[in-house]
Amino acid sequence: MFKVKVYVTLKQGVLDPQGKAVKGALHSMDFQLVEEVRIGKYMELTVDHTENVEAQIEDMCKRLLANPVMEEYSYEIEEVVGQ
Amino acid sequence: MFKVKVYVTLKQGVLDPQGKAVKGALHSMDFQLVEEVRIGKYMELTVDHTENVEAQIEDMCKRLLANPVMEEYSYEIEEVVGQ
Amino acid sequence: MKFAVIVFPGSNCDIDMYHAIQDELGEEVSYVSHTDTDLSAFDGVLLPGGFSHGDYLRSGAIARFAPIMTAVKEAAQSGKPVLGVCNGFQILLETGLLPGAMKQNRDLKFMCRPTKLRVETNHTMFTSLYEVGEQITIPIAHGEGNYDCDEQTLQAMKQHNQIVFRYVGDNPNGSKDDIAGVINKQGNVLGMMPHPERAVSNLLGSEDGLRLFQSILKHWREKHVITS
Amino acid sequence: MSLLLEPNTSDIKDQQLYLQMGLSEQEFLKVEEILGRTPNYTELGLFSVMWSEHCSYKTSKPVLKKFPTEGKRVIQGPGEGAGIVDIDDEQAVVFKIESHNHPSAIEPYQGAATGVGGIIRDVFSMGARPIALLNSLRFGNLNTPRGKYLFEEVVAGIAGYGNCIGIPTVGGEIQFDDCYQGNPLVNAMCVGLINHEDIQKGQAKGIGNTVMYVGAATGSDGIHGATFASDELTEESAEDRPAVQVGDPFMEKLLLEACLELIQSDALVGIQDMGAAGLTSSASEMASKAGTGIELNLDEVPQRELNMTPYEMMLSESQERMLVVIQKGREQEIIDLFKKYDLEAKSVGTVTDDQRFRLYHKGELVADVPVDALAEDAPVYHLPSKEPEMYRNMQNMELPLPEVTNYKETLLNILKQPTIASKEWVFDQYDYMVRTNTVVAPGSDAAVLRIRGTNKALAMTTDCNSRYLYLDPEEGGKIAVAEAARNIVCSGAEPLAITDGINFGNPEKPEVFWQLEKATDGMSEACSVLSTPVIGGNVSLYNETKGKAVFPTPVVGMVGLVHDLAHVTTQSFKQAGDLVYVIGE
Ligand SMILES: Nc1ncnc2c1ncn2[C@@H]1O[C@H](COP(=O)(O)OP(=O)(O)O)[C@@H](O)[C@H]1O
Repeated sequence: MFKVKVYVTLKQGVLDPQGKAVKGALHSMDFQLVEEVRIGKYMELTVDHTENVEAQIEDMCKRLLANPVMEEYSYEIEEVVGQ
Repeated sequence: MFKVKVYVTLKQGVLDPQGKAVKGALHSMDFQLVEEVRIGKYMELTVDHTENVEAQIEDMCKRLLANPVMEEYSYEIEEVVGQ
Repeated sequence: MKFAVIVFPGSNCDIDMYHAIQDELGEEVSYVSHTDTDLSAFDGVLLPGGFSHGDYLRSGAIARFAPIMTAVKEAAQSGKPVLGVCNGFQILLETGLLPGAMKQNRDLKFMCRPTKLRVETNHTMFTSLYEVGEQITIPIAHGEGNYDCDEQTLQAMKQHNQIVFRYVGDNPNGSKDDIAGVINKQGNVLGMMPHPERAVSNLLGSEDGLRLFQSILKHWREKHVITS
Repeated sequence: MSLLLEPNTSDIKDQQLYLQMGLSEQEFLKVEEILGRTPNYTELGLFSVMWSEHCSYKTSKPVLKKFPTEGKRVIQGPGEGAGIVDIDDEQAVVFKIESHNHPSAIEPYQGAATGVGGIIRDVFSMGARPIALLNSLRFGNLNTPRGKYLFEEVVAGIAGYGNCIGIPTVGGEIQFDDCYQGNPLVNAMCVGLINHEDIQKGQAKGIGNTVMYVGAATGSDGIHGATFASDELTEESAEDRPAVQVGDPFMEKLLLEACLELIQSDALVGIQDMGAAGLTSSASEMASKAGTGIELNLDEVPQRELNMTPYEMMLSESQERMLVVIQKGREQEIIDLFKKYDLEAKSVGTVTDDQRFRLYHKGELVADVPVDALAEDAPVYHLPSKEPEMYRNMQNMELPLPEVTNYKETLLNILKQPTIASKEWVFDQYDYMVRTNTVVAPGSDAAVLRIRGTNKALAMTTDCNSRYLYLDPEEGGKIAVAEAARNIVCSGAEPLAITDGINFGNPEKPEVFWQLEKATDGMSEACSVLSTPVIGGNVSLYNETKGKAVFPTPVVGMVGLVHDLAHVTTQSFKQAGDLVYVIGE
């Protein structure tokens, strides 16, 4: 089994309305130290053992998990040992 | 400056309709190897240098970034050197 | 003329679209399931609004992989009119039949209200019965209608007259360049956030949307009906 | 695993575990008497939820009995999922209101959303197509961060669920007052349309028939929700909860469409949604109403988590689930029907002839109780009532007449009150147009929806000014009904009937019980005079924080029939020069 962590973020330069709202909220709570907030998705996938896990994850990200028009992705694959 | 990565996930036992839908979609795309999907949030904060960064981040998570009734959080703080 | 209304799990404006065609336009219309694979019997394809697959992950992201989408692409390639409204527009973006992508509304809230649109071109099969620059009232109802694309795409769209509708006055959702609806280069695939099918009768507040459907019909008649 | 940790019968007695579950000493003794033995942990769970105020109406039954419930158009009064009223042409309107106050105080978005989801299931489980949603909301001070947060999130939750499932939210009302600061009220109402021939009942008839489970899998969310809703909110409430219920409107949309197809099948015997007290209440009520018994094999119940115990499964309030009874031998048809909608239908039990409620788990009988004991035989209390001193004092008070010196300023100040101000910020977030039947949108007196294919329409509204009820519950109760009726009439409709959402404080306090009695007296009188019977409703008591009750808030949801679309009238002035009249005293 693998545990895969996928991070999807908006591309640099794409305005992030949610991030802006959270930054505003943090400032109004007196967390002035926050300069910028960008909000993305974090996905945890539990995946069966297969040969070409990485290629398949890459494929999932490209086709479904991220929208290449405005998002970027990265991932980490961890092998889960035993049970 | 610090770069802070915050991960927010649903607590154990809380239904994740998004994760369920994404798993279904991955299966129908023939990614049968996916056993489970849980979807959370990933936030990147750029934060000014201050003494007690960690305490403040903890505070932000507890009060705003995560909803303690249903979510859990974790974070990593990285110091950004130079520019 | 025969229209298909594509029904995805979670579509909920399918009925509105169906009745707009049947009751107000007076043409033939059928529901077609997302699992079907053939649209050859239809002259026009309508992707309705709603929350396909709950809009989970991103609106339109999962619907895009439905079996019917291959047939939708074929219909688009063959020059048939394809109209995506709201969630239908989002699906067309995810599919790549139209350029750009959709983000959450600027104020992060769902909004439902009548909006004023300006018709930017009437050189399309969807807008020929409107005047250029005409202002029409069509309602919106969406949480993710904040249209975005890169600068290059925007310039190209402007150059090819692909921006069909813009919001007038207050831009409700923060969309780039006030864009409310765009068309593909070939001129037969239109995506728009406002709901013309909700504006086909004065009983419900406006009938400004009806001419959009009438334009499609007119174009089809000119092409297909041989008058003697 | 957790089975082993479950308390046994001597733990239950020695540690008085029933008290934590909301059963009193006497109630526990009564359970022992019914069973002729001490209940095991699972059985105790069944009794504790079914005998909670939320499910049994044990303290409110005596007052609710006074409501007029009959009328020549009433097809189904209180007792089923929702009431039904005839609107001619073999059509009927189905509606009900439901509270989700406590869940919304803990997690406002999901609490409100699942409240909407629950009331929608009540309506489509009658066989009706839901056509509209309304709500009635109460919050504390908008100028506090908590008040603002609750308000924004509740509205977003209502919007999130209704918009996604594609049922227009067409009206409601909102009031702000400090008394709701710790205990907001969130009531949701659903209106549906049905043909007479399609009306369903939630009954488990026909010995040997199959009980099937459809919809979402069961998780450990919302366990003991009904008990929780029947107690005061405390500081610990947040941590108490095992897992917050999360709504999945997409799943419910599929379930709705599938169930509306199912009701056309003659294999269907009965259908009920799993609302409060989930599997326990749906199964036991269906059997009790039909005079039968039910046997469930819990191993067949779809489960979202590993190692769930019978107790957890029976008390879970996971959303988007229904229980249906099917003619024996026709299960496969039903499985295939649901499969079309990507849903699973699973046989989980059988209708029996011995009026027992039996649960099996891993081959063992884990609960065996008389079914009526859970549903019909729940205790009923006639609580003491006492006129509050404050009320008596007020009756002797001189009426203070406010003096207005600057009319413009006073007017502007009134309009600035959040309770009075425009609610556009709220209904802008609701898709009030979807399905294109909304003839009068939010912003007028009542919402009006046309009935496609006819010249008729339905008008609907929710109303209740709880300040009046606080000052005089009886007069205030009348006023609430009368206001709703005025809104319906002003929209061009004939008032048909009401559903009521009773939201009060702790009824064990004689002053609160007195409010409850008086308010329902007033409502009953107004309903009789106006010929608008009560066809269903909901009771939410124990709305208190730190020992202080909310104002008595019996929300009235009224539906009216517009006989001709030409009668539809809206609130706004139409053109300059028109004459303005004031009618009434
Ligand atoms: N929570 C709500 N949801 C939807 N519509 C609402 C809500 N609150 C108020 N409205 C709408 O706003 C309008 C004005 O409401 P309200 O201020 O209660 O007026 P009134 O006192 O005349 O009933 C009504 O059309 C009502 O349906």
